[in-house]
Amino acid sequence: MAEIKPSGDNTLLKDTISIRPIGRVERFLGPENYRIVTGLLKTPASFIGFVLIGFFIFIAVFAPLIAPPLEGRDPYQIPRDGFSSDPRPMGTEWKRNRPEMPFWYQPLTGQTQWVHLLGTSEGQYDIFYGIIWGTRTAFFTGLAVTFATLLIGIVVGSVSAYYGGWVDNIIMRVVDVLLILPGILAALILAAVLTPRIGKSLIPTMAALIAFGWMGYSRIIRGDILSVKERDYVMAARVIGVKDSRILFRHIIPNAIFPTLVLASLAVGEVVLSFAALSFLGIGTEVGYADWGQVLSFARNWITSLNTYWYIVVWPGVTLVLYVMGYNLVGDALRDVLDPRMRGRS
Amino acid sequence: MSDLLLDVQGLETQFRTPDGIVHAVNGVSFGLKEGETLGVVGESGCGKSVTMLSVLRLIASPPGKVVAGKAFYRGQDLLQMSDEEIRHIRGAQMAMIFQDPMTSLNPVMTIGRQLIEPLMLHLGMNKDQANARAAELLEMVGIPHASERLSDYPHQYSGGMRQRVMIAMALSCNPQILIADEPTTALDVTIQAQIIELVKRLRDELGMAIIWITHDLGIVAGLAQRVLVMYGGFIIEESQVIDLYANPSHPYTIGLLGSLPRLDEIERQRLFSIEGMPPVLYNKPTACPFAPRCKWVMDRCWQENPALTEVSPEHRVACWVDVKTGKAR
Amino acid sequence: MTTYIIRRLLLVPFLLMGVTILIFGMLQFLSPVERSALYVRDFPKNEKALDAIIKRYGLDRPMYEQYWRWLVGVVDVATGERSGGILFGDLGYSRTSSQPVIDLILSRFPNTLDLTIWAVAPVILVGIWLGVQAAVHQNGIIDQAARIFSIIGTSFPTFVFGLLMLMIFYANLGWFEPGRLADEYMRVVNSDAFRHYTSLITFDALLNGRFDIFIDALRHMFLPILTLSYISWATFLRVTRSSMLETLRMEYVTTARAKGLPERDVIFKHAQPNAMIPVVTLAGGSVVGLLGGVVITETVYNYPGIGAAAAKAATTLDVVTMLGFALFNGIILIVANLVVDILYATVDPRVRLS
Amino acid sequence: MRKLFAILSLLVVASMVLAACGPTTAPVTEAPAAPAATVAPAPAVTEAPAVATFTSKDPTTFTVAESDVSIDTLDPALAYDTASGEILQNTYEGLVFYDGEATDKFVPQLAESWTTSADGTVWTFTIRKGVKFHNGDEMTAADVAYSFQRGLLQGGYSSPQWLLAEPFFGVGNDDITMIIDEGASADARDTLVANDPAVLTAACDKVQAAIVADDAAGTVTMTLAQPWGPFLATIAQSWGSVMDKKWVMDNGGWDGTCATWQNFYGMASSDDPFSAIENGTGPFKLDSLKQGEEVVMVRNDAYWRDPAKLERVVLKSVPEWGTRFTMMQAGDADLATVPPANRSQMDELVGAFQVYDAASNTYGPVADVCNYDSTALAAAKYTACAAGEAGNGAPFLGRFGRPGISQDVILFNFAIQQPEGGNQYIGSGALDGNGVTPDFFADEHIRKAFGYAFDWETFITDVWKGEAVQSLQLTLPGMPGFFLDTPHYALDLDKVTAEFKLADLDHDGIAAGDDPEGDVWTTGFRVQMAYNQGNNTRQTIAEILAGNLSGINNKFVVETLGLPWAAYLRAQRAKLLPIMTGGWLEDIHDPHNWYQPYTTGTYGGRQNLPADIKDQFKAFLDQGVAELDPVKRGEIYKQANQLYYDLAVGIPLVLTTSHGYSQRWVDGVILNPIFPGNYYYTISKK
Amino acid sequence: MENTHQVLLQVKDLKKHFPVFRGVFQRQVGAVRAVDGVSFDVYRGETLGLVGESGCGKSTTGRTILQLYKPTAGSVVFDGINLVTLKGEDMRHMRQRIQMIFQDPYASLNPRMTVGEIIGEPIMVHESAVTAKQIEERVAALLNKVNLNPAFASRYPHEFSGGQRQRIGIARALALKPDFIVCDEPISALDVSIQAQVVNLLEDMQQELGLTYLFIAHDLSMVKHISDRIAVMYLGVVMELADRANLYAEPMHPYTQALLSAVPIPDPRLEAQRRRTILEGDVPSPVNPPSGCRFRTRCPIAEIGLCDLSQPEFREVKPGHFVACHKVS
Repeated sequence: MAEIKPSGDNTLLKDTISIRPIGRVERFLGPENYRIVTGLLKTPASFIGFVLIGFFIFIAVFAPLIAPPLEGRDPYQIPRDGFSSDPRPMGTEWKRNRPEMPFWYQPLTGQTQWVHLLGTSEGQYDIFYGIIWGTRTAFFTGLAVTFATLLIGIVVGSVSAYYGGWVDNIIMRVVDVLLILPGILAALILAAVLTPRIGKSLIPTMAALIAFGWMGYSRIIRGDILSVKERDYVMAARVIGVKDSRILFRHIIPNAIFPTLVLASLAVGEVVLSFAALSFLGIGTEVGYADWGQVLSFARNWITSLNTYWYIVVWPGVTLVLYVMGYNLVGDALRDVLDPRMRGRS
Repeated sequence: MSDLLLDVQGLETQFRTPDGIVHAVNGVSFGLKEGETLGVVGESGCGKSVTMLSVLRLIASPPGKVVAGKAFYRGQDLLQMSDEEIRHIRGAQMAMIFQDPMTSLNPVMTIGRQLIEPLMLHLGMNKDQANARAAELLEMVGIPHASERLSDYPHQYSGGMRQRVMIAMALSCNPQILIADEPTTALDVTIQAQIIELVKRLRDELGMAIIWITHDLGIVAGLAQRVLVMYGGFIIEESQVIDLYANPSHPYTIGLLGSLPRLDEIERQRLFSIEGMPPVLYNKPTACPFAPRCKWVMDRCWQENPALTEVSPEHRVACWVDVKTGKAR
Repeated sequence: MTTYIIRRLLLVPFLLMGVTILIFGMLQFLSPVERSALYVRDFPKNEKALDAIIKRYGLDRPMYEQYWRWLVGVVDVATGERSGGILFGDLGYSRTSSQPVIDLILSRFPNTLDLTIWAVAPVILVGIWLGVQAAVHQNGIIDQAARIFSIIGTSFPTFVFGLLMLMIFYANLGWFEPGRLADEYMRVVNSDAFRHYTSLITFDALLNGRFDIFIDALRHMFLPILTLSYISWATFLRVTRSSMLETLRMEYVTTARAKGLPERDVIFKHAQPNAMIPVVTLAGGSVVGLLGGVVITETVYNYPGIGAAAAKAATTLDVVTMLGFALFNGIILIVANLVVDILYATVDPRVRLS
Repeated sequence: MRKLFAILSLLVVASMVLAACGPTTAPVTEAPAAPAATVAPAPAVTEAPAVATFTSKDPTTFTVAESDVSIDTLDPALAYDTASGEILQNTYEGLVFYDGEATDKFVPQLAESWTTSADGTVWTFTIRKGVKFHNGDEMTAADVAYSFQRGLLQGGYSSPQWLLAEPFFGVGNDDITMIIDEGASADARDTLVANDPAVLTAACDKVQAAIVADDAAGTVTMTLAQPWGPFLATIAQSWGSVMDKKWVMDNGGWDGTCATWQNFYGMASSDDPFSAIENGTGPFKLDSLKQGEEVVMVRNDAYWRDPAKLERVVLKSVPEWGTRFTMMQAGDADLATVPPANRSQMDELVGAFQVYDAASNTYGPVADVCNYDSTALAAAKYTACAAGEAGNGAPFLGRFGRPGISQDVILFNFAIQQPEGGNQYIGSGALDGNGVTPDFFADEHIRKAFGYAFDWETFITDVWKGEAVQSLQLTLPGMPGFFLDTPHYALDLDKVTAEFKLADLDHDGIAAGDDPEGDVWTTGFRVQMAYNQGNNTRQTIAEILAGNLSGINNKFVVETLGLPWAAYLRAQRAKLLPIMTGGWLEDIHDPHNWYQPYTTGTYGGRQNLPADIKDQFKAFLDQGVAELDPVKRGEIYKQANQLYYDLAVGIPLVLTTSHGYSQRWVDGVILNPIFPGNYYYTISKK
Repeated sequence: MENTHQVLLQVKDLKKHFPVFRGVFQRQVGAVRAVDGVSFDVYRGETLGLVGESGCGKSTTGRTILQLYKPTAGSVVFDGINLVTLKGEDMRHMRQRIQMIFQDPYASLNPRMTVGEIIGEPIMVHESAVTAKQIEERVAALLNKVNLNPAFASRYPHEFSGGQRQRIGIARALALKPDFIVCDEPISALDVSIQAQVVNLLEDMQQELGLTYLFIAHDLSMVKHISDRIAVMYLGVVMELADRANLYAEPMHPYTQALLSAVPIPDPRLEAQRRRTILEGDVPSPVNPPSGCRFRTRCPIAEIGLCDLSQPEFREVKPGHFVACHKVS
């Protein structure tokens, strides 16, 4: 074949990379993460999920404009119009503790009277305020719990994976032990022992959810680090003489952490459900605090009379369900994207 | 046509992917004679496996789909058959073995159970008969203490042994055609030699036709009678084996042969390299898919996709250029 | 295989010890007075009696000493009687339900077990069946419907779901009652004529040949089962589906098809057994989920199980009772996980034979 | 100290027709129903067939859905909670029993008759013959005497026996240990046993001398330390139950001798063999007891009167209101505990109603409901059917209007304790606008100002939806010493201002209003008013006070603070709380049972009442209880009322009125608010 | 062979055993003897090919030489310095001179770093004085050298095809101007047409920069093409070492003979004439290697009483031709 003399000029081939065009975002995120992100954005369900979450972020950010707080009062304390246990229907007039009318109300409704838009709950707490300001509580508790559990999970998981051996063994057994108690029961107990010590507030519940919420993350991050640790590019970094610390922070963690981060961001929604469950069991915030779990718990005794009092269940219920569903929609798509890794986690 | 055991005409298969529709097989036609060994050669992604899976209707759908073509087996179009009908062809008339013997066997089933399945299904044997036959088959493919090893699980077998089991399973119902999809790629070279020897022996004994898919031109040289070379979902060269190696006529085939170092080379020669990379076709190509990498490329190549044309008896090439002269054909 | 099981078994005492330490750690949030419920039944009636109890049971001693006492109890030198001692089954006294925690647990647990068994069964069967169907017909009607249903289901707070079910199926339709058993049947069950083989009413009813009682028990358990399982089966579905999808992509499935096996055999003989391997692992986690779920479910449906008792203890901050439950749950789950591990080894020959 | 659960039970007050079940919820009452329709509950207020009959699926079993069934103890001498009381009242019996719905009239039960000596100190009861305990033993006079002796000797300080101890040992001697070592060994058996055996024997002898059985004559003679006006009321409750001496001894109880009694003193439920078994003479026998789950009683067919109409009574614990509600709707529960807050849901489903008539002191006739107005309050929601008109056919019977037997009182701490590290509830602990001084409430004007600052009207309409009346005094309607014209506090913001200006908290002799150096009026104050978490009524009380006071002067800050129950109780006992709400559910319908706890007893202690005030009340109590003439008693308690008002020791809040429901097929319920539960003997179902 | 015969790397009796844990208490019950006494020299400027079937320990040898695995025994002397005894920073500095090219071009590049960062990283970590600008320039030069457009420095690895990624890997290895590069199967994951590109590039770089390669591969023909000398490994030990021509012309070890005969040659005429030595069975487990000669269980000429008793010495049978076989004299 040596006699064959080709004639064409192929130097242009040098400038061809990639089979398909690759955008800036993809380049920034890297292929695996990009696959996760596009996977999420391309699924219609998860797109709806993002829209829902965005909507709630909007409400949380503009809460003071949507529902102006009572002068001189803690805005997270739901304004209470009287003391009666019977809920009052939507559109009922404010009698006491009437907050300022929000700017949007009159132009939008044409009404001049600021009313209980969504009615009042048992104890005359305004449901509208509870929902609007509760959005902030939902994000705050969700973010705080998620951030804390994530932080603990990452630190513990990284230590476990990085040091291996006995350290790993002991940490993982501790994780096993913590996982033995059903989450809700464990959180319930911790919140119950903490509440008499520090009073009713968000803190005991959050502390309990944090204390028993980090194990999943540490397991995942540990597994990811262990698998990334074995990748060739980590070995390649050692070959070129990169220091251990740089290997960990530049090569291992950036490649191991993303799925955990995405997972964690979705757990922000779950926290609300836990809060609602614990509120139902009587472990929650002080009465009247703008927390959806509590607003919904106000409704617990009226759910069986929905024909009359539907609004006290429906509004907080729908809010909470939509909020959680937002995350669940994204999460469901994520599970498909991350598939094998997600196995075993509900 | 009647002498063809298998006659594939105009086969087209596509896959739906997140990036678009991949045109994996783009109108492939070929025939297989009784008792013939046909080598199908090409690089990964050239459509060689998909072609064969399409013929047996084993393409996962979705995402894959056979969009056009016919595949006659003894005059019956496999692609038009009912599911029930094709089931009786698969395993019984046309058997297939795969690249990775590790994953081709069901890990939670004993070897014996997997072996007797086609026997009971296609040959109507009862369990005892099937078990006895399974032991014979294992013996036939050279597995020592065959009857004892029937109750083992795949993970207790070595890679080469597993591929032997696969062959035994494929041949258990005396099929007319054995389709081997890169069956030795995952194996070491000495094991590969064992398997090839085994297949040659069985071919001689049983007389079935073989379609051997591989990227290794070396294997084909020693095994096949006729060779198809595929690129970008097209057959770009088809020839008797001797003729192909003596007179490769497509620039790709030439490049491929040139890029292989030969064990028997004496003086070190610089390898002939094909620049660029094989295409993934998101659109059905209107030009020659090899044109971007071709050193003989001319204007026509960019405008029209050449069809297979006979350049010498039983030697057909899809190229506008006569590489011997460097001019248009 | 044996080695594997022995290794798992050896781990159990360590896990148990870990659980006890964890629980005891939480006890330290209580004041010595409250901790006295670990040993004595009544609230001490005056300060002196209180001091005596704190001293007698060492409730003011260093933590490790208290832990030891908590494990083995305190033996009265004079009478030789032991009080406390979780190792001897004394989990303390439940002041909210006026009986020893262990008695409470033992009287309630069969009910919860009965419920969980009946809840797990449909979870596993329905979840797996749907999961397989969803995978086989990916993006088909079953797949989409199951997915939508599970997303909506998992977005609902359990108690809202439960009370809604109660309103619809009990108050309005009168089909499924809350509670354990109709009073007339409860009378039969409590009588001597009814033999208690297992303590689980459904099974005992069948063993006694009382089909009417069996049906009534199931009728009472229907809504709790539904509520308990609606999240779990979604999980099972999802895991089965993804595992099945992955399995269906495996080459041995293609091999099976290439052998000419009917699609039914390909799916149920070849793919499904392999797809079940991760599902088995999930089963352990699902027991965890169910035991957590009974807390709210049993409360809503007034089902006399340990969950309802735990919820009541929680609302009244009866921590000793709750810790008793936690410990008990821990033991149950360790056993459940062990069973799952062994099951896992049985399902997967690669684990079994290595 | 005693009957602490009553503090929890403010809500009970609400629907108090019967004296309550669980600590936080209200009981339900029952009454005969007019014939009407449907077994399946009709959805809400729908049109019903013209003639309807209400019949139960199972007419022999009576099911009650309670919020909790947990029985403290079934030992009649020790039981002091309503849940235990309900079981005891149906299984055990005493010498006398309430006369129907009356709280202060008594009829013979195990006593056939009784006589009283002229001075009112010696009571002789003739014991009914032919009465058998559930185990078949014959009841004798000796059993009666033994039961009372046993109670007095082994009851202990935390038991209801203090109610009997006072008549037998004298006012203030509320436990046997008071006559042994002045209460030093109260509730502490170890300490008691260490006393001189002679003293112990003497105490026992004293008890046995005071209660003497004459088996031959079939009488029991009781000699009191002084005349005791409400003596029959005292023995009519469960702590007056008669036990079988032989059975008690067989089961390891006290053998009736003075040598051993101290070993049984102050028993805890855990070492009491009788805490979960019963052997009374009552119309029902305990069938099974599953704590927190259910209690089943079955009919005593050997009852000395006609056997009960119900075969079986099942008390189910159903903590979730929604579940109880659906059980009522489905007709599976005959009665259910309805929290006041959830009454409006039940109200919609009321098809017949009955209203209490204060004049006759009874409930009026049952009337079918023809119109329901959800905006009205209480019984005014319903319009009775005219003659011949068909009712709405709704399934429940509602009952309204009888004043309850418990009330809450705002209590001030006269000397707030300040442990090391300060007391968070009084802020800085100084008169600097950021706290209060420990003697803040020792100033009478401050207390009065707070009294005038409470808004009864809001409280009654908002919280109680009209189903409460202002409580004017500690005594309840119908008691000696109850007068409608008693002076009382009412919302008067001008007077609040005036009283604050009269106060002199810096003790410089100049009233705050004129004090140039500044006093409470100018500096203001900040104080925390705690309530037990979950008790929304108390939270509201605190919020109403806080709102009105800050309206007067924005430097007056009352912070409302929810505390967990245990923390609340602890702070209260340690006398840390500057201002609190104290509730009481009466044991016997008598003013003594109110003044004792609120002045010299439990709450007086928690208020740190100065000795001189306590002594003044003690004098009234001694006098009042020993006086047999109701009119004279009335006068004595009237003076006590006046003193309580003048000093503003506490501010009584409201008396709630009854509001209860049952299925319409339930018949024969006796609606006596003092009953700890239902008396099932008279109840029947259609 | 114009080698100056100046030894750059001397591997002596190198062993790497991986412990095996079993049982209830996870005690060490044995070891995978991945490398079990390997000795060879690598001369400056040459390419030493290391060939063997999967599991024979060739990759482990490469990595142990690089001290990525801590050797169980033996020494690795590089330019007079025993790498085994080097610790921490010293070893890190030494890495500038010894580099590696990995098998899997998809796994060996950190997906979160740009090509520029990947290639610049070795420069950055070793040369503290260098500025970002200088790094950029050097990266551009390196990209040019491996025939990639320097403009791609800001791109991420996943945008490149396999062959291009392998070039990036090569550029990274060259960044520090090393003396010695371990090429760990650098082409086996690539398509046939791409393999030649990479091999040619490696050859060009060697010529241009005077590099020394240890070229590890299972593909005998490619190894033979690129190497000056070839070592054949089997079960953790080197069986034969000779220069390329000698090894092909006169393979002495029966394993080498079998290996050579198993490699298919892309020439049908030749293939038809070849006589194959087919080895029986599979490679035994490295946990329990056969006694004596490792190869005796599959050896066609093994002699009981000789080969199973002692491990044959690895000796120089002819100048530059080493063999470990009892039967070779």
